[in-house]
Amino acid sequence: MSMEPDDFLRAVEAALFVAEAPLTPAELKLHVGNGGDLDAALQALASHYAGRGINLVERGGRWHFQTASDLAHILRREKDEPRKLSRAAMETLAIIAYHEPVSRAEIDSIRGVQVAKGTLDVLMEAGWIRPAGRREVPGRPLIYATSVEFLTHFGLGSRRDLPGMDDLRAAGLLDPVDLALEGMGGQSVLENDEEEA
Amino acid sequence: MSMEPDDFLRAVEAALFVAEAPLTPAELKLHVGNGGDLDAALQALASHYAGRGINLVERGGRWHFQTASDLAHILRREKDEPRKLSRAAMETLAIIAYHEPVSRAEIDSIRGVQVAKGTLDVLMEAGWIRPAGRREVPGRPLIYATSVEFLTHFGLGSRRDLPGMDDLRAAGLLDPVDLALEGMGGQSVLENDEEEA
Amino acid sequence: MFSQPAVPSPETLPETLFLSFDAWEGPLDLLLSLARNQKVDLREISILALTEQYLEFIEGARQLRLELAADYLVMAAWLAYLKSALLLPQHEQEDPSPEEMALRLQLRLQRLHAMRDAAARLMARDRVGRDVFTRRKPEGLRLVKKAQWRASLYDLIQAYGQIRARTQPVVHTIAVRPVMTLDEAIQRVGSLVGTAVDWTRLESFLPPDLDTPKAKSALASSFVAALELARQGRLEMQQDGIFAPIYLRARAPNQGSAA
Repeated sequence: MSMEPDDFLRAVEAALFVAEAPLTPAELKLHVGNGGDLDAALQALASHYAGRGINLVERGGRWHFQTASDLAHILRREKDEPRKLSRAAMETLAIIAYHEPVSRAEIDSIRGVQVAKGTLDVLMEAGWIRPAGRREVPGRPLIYATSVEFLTHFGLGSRRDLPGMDDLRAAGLLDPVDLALEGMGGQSVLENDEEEA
Repeated sequence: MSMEPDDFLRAVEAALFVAEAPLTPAELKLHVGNGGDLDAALQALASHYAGRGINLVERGGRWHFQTASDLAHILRREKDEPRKLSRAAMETLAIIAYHEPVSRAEIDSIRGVQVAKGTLDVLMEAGWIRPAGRREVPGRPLIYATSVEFLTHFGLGSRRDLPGMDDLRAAGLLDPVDLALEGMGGQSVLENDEEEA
Repeated sequence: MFSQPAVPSPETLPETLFLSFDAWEGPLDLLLSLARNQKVDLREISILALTEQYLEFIEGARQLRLELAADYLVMAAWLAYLKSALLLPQHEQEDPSPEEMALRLQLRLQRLHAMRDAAARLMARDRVGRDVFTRRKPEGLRLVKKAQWRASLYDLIQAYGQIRARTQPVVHTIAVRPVMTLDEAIQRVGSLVGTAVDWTRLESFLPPDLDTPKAKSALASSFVAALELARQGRLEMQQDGIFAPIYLRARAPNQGSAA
């Protein structure tokens, strides 16, 4: 089968393995010297590695090892990680749920705080909101609405199941007493709502 | 012929190639799944790469690719030279490795001199030793042991591969002096023939 | 059984010894260096000869006025004692016996030597980053954490409640206070004074059964109304002193203003 690799080929193999970036044959020679036919060694290595989990490839005259393209999925493994929504995201979601469809500017004006771009992204990523067209006003802003997943996640039959203002008041949820405790004073105009961690 | 085992082996090969640190079989499985016999794949890969410019090695239960040692001269760069250890640090490391877990007082008693605070720090910083609990004797001194990184760095599959380990143990040279004296019955003190090599 | 790493040759050793004490990691280390110059297995070393060498060496260092760390001197004292104990005839069994002490020293030297040798062999191994190399820039296996966003319905409505609570325009509702307007009072006092031919107290012109706030307002308004009506010449007012009751009566067409 495959012959025992000679030392020159082994040197080329090792040099390519440790290299920080793809190497030209000239750069390779600085390492491995002239003790063999470099082109032949590269070809031999490329064919040796063809079909393996690692391939030796040439791109624009530079050589490097890379994983076989069909194995990309094992290099990135996804893992679910439970995370809690930030307060900014929670509020934005609530506004969309109660007022949909609603534009970003409208969300801002209801919240009294500018919503950061990332907040809508997070809600979109969570699958709870969706773009719902554009408002036919100057600038034609995107408007957002909640999704079916939103209803499912929150156990709502429909948006009408959301408690109304009277319910909120009765539950003491409109009570401004606790606002000071919520750190309202520290809120800047454009809040920094980078999701934690 | 079935492609399945081949793809599994290729996946293991690729995962080990891109990994930033040596991997345990359990870590590997997180990426390559259970679609094949991992131990068999690792053995097959290790033997495939034996004699090549790159070798697959196991150190302390973790696997990684590294270049063949005879190619050091073409791959070594000025800045690769690891920090030179002081004699005190080298001896302390050896004492910990061959005796672990071991307290500072025990290290001192072998060396006949107090180990400087900085010496243990240097070894700890290199990642080669780690605190391994406390000895349940008066004063409850910290005890030290070597780490997986130690095995990796020095190319040891396990502590059993420490050079001369078996000879030292057989010669009783890893036993404390008191224990050795006891073994000699405390008698015939100048007759060395009781202490066998 | 131990490989012998390069040892200073006997010719160069004395010079090296005197040059620096930093070359030794303590007296045991110095003893080991001297012992290895005996060029025999450490198990067959002559502790007596070693002791003499050490004492000689320390004496030499003292003559050169080298700074000697205390533990070198402690070792010298101990070895001097050991030497005499080994040479003198033993009267009775001392504990520990000089032989045992010598053996202990020998065992310690063996152990130190074993570890020194082991350290050298360890350092000579193929070390990662010096002799063997791993990839310098591995792509890394990525564990992509996919966020599973969590929020409860309570979180949602609470958030909404808070927004509403903090953005609701703050309305200051001013309570409608019970007052008698001046016009009302002028009309009432004006119509009633016509029936009062004689002096009548101001309070008598107030509507009956008023609650306190309204009564005060009515009193004040009626007083101002009385002043206005007096100015118009329609009634006369009289008060005997400060805080005394105020009296009103309709003004006769031929009379002048009241005092």
